[in-house]
Amino acid sequence: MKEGVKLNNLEKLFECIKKIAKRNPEKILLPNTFFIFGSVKYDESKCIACLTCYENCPLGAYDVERKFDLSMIKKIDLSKTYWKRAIIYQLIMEIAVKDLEGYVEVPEGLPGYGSVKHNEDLCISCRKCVDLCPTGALSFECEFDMKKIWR
Amino acid sequence: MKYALFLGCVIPAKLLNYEISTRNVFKELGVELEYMNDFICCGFPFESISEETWLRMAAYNLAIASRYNLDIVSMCNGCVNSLIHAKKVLEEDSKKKEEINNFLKENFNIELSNIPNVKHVIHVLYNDIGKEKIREKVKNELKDFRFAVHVGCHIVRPSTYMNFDNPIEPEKLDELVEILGAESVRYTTKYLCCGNYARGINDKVSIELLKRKMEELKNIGVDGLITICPACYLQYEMGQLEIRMKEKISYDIPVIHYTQILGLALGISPKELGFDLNKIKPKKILEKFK
Amino acid sequence: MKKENEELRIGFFQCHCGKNIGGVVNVKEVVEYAKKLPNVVVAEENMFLCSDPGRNQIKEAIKKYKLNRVVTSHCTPTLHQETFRTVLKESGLNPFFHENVNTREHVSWVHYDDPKKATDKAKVLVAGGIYRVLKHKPIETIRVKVKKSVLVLGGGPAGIQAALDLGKAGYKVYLVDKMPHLGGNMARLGKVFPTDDCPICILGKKFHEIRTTKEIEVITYAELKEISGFVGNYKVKLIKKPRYVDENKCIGCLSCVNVCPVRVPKEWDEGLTYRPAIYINYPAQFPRVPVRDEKSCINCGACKRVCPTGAINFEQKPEEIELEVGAIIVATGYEEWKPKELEEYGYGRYKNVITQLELARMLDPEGPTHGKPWRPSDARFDKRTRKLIIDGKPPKRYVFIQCVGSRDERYFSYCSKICCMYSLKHAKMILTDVDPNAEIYMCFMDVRAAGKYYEEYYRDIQKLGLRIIRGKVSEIRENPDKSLTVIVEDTLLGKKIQLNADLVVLASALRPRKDARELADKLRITLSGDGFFKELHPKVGPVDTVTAGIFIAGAASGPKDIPDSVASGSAAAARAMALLGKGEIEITLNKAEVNEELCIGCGICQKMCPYGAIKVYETYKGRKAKVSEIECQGCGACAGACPTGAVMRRNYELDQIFAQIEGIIKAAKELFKDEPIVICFACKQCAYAASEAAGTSRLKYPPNVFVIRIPCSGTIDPAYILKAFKEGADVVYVGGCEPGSCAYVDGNLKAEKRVKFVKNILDKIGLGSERLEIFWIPAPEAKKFAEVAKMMVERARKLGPNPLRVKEMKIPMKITR
Amino acid sequence: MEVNVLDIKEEVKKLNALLCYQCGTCTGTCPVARIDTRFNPRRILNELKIKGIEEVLKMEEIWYCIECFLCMEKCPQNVKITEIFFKLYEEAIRRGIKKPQKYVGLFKAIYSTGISTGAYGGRGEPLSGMILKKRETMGLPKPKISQDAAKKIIESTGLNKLLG
Repeated sequence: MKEGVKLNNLEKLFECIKKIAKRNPEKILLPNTFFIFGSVKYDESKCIACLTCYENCPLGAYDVERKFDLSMIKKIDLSKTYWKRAIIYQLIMEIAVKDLEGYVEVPEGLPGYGSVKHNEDLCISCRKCVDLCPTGALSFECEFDMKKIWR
Repeated sequence: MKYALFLGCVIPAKLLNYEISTRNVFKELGVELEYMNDFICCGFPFESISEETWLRMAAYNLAIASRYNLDIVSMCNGCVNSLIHAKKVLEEDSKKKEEINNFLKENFNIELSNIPNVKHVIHVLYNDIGKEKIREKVKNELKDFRFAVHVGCHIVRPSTYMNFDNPIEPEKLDELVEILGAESVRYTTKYLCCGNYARGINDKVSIELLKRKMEELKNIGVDGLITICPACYLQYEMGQLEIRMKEKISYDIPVIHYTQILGLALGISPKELGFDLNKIKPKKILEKFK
Repeated sequence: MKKENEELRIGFFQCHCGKNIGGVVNVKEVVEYAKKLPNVVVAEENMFLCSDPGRNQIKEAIKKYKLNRVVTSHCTPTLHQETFRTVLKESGLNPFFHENVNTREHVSWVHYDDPKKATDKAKVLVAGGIYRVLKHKPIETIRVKVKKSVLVLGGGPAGIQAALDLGKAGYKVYLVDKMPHLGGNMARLGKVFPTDDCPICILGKKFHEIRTTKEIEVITYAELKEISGFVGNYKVKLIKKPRYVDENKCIGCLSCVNVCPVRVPKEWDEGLTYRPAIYINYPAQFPRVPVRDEKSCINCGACKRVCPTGAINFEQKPEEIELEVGAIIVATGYEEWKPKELEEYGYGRYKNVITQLELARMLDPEGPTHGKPWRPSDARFDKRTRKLIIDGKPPKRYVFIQCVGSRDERYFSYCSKICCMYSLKHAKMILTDVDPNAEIYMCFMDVRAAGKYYEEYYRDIQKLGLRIIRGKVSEIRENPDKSLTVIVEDTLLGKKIQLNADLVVLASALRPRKDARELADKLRITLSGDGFFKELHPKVGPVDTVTAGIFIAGAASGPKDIPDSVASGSAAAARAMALLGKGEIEITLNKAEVNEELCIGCGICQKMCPYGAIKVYETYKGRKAKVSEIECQGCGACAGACPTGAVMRRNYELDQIFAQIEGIIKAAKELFKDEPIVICFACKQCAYAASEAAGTSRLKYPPNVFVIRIPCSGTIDPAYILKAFKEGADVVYVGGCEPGSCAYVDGNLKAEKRVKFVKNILDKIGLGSERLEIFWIPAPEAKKFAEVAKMMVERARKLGPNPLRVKEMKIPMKITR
Repeated sequence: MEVNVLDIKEEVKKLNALLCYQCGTCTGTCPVARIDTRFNPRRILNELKIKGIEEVLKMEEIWYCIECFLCMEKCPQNVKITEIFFKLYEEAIRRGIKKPQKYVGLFKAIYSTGISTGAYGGRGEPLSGMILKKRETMGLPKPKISQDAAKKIIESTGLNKLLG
């Protein structure tokens, strides 16, 4: 998490909303051009852990998960994934003696395997990660969860 | 061939067998010897403790010798070493030579201009007469004899001025023994110093050096130990007697001057070679030549 | 060139190498076996394939059978791969349509006692080669224009020599020094061994040559800021620090120096003497232009007032200089270590314990006392006259201590090489010029006077009366009169000795410059374990570095004396000329390549590349990686990491390696039925070289180890390993260089991580991580290679066959426990 | 132990004493050192270099050399080891540090008779009447020795004062 980032304005805004709004846990749909509010959706099966989002997030809202989900391989449609990734997944499936389950630890400093974790509390919905994500594992949904304000 | 004989100290007093055998051998080989008179000690004993005394004494002898206009020959390794060294020093250092000359002139009214050559008996035999000529003159081949050879240190070292043979493992005396038909035995302690010079300073070393050689020679069995140096000869002969007396160990290795066996080979009688003066009798030899 | 759907026609050629291969391997059998392999049109043998008749045989076969792929089986590719690539080139084929099978170092030389198995192994390797060559693609060469100019960093003897050699050959040279003048450490030495001439006289001549060589541009008081570009076309930015004196206007009268009222310790004299705020270091310095030390200046303006030409300008600002050069020579030299950490000698605590460099300054005939040494405890600075006052007797007894910090595992494990000689030189200077009755004790462990005229020099000094004591000083104590008591064991006498000394002089280690790491990072070159710049090869590439076009000279790559420094300066200059002489360089694109169709612009390859040769750019098709083929060194670290398979290392592409694995294992399953199959991926820099060495020294290991050559262990792709297991390999291992010695910076560490990851997967999927291993096998360690091979075969036997292979095996493998 | 440093004499320097690099060839080849480990020429040279001549002159071991010149012949640095010992002897006697019995015996014989008949341990018979008689019977001439010359020479260098 990046230190020293203070979101005074955003907090003030939340305070204002709290004051005027009824306590309503519903989601609000927003227009596509609207920033600040909105949420990032993460699809682990598409992620190649290139860490572009982690490195480029201005607020440090991403954490690296050095774990590779084996069971994911079964779920992925190999014909639609990337060429070499498909080869590797295929090979793993072929040589596996046991059922593909559980997580495999990824050594530190090895990009390409594993996943990231998005911390919604820190996110300011700048969409930089979504724009930079090369695989489409991150997508942006133009809806705002009002719960966030009361959390 | 004629030489001025520098007798030295020990030989005229103690090693008459060496002197007489050399005289007779040289006569046989047609070498004339003229006894040098008015000589003194060559200075060798003082070389190590007073360079100046040594040099003056050696120079005195050289100056006396130069009167004879002959090359000097000596039977003693020490004398030869001392005189050759002095000759070298004086020839290389003209200032020193002048100084010494002044001293000699002042005190003894003699002068050194042409320094005579200094030779050992073995130099004369090996270089001047030559192996071939000796070989020709051999009348009695010394077949079946096994001799151990001990050359001595000072005839070959320091090689910077002695310049005669291989300084570490000399071999010319072996050659001279072998042309007489005898065998020169190769043995481990062949190049070991006789130890004479440790006498009076470190007797233990002297005796030990002697014993090592004698033990080996006793084991391999030889008819005699051949030397060309009075110091080595005395060390081996007297040393054996001393050990026999003190420690009751007898090696009974006859010590023989090279000129003595050379004389035998040339057909000179043992009597004329002074064999009766050898304190450890070379029985095998004497029996054969009786 | 390959046309679409062109029929692939392979020619196979087996060499006998006299009796080397033919004496063990049944060549006829191998040739017959090759004939049955797919697409093989012709299989032939030759006694000496590399000879003229051998090469002609290949050429004729290419013509006769219209071959478009060639596989040759002979010695290691290191030796003759280029030979046969040239044969293909001469026959009009792309040289990369060739594959080399190593049946000498890997077969006949190591399995000489088992001709049957050796022949089988040869067949397996040939199968791998033939399957692989089917997937080969052409690789082109390109020509790049280069700048005929060279940047020389460092103006010591090595840098000066390099600059002069290049300048006189007509190359534009920028000779840069971070000091305000040229000369380096050499200018501080007073006299230099073994000829005992004064360095200033030698340097003076060199400075004159530099002045008269138009091609050389001297830039002093400047440092490297940044560098970009690639071999032949580097763009360099320098920062020229302000010296506050206009170099063009200054006439070197030194009026300013004489008038300055400030005195501060003089760095050039190691703080033993004092200098003004505007100063020169030594009278003969080049350029003879003073420099103003802004920090100590009190801004009184006296210098400005006396300057006859108005050269002094307090307003000068740092200046940035941009240069374009074809090559760079790094000759930044060394520093003397200040042995403060070495408590037992009290340097820094006891005033009269000094280093040899400090003594050199005292003994410099141009120094403050014209070469008369003094005890620092007797010196004081007189504020009124602003002069150094030395009251006390000159030192009489000196103790020199050798190997201070050098050959010391706590500090610098290497030998500093020149300390013995300079200590001897200083002893000689004292005994001849200062005081013939001085008592100088030199406490040493070995005197290493290896060099032309050096032993003679050593003898000369011994004759002068230098007392040498074999033993390392263990303790120094200061007495009330500031003299010192030195305690040393004379190891030759076996006695402890106590010496009294007026001055203790430490022959302190030479260390790399403090900024070496920073400079290395900027230049993208590597440091060796001792912190000096690392040469490409200690024997056959002593002035080259891992980055093409950057050379090292002088003590920057390790302690060197002046003759060696000058020689290495010339060597570096010659290497630069060889590179730039033709005005253009030819580059074979046997490097990384990006398939834009597959690239998603994730940037992983960019992170992997140690050379910054691959970068992601915004294009109209989106974000795509692009390889700068000139900067790329071909390690393949990017290819191994690319998640999509877009980046490939040419000639080591995924399908090529896959084909080789398939070929080897298919054949091995047939020929090594009851034996484990072990696949080794060997980095060609180390593990493969070790396998060659194992062959050369005839070290036996089991024949069922099959080596696949890769450019760097960093090329290893998880897919390679998984593929090998898929095909039926029982054990797989990777051979890389020792950490810190990778030719491509850290490819081995990248490989280690990938291997660890795959091991984790193997554990999870039930195959077991013991089946995969990574080893560090340095090139000279033939024995280790053989031992690892033996060990892995043993392990394979213990673990039993790969589950995928069990079904195919009629008889189960022997399991030894 | 405080080291007493004195100038190494110029003569010793000339004999390359300072060039010794302590290889140990001399000690290895020395026949005395084989038997008596107290005698170690290498060590003596080292002490000479480090401590100076004064200390070395006091050492009893220096007198053990038997002057065989083997070490000098084999020395790789051309150190004139045996001759260095000679210089040490000369100096020790000159300074009156030691009066070695061996040399005293030799000196006495030469001083009084002009020759030394005592090469064997310093105890020899003089050229006595008995020997002269024997020589005569063997037909050997009587050696003519100028006794005074030896005396004169010894007195000229003052050796008689040192050893007498």
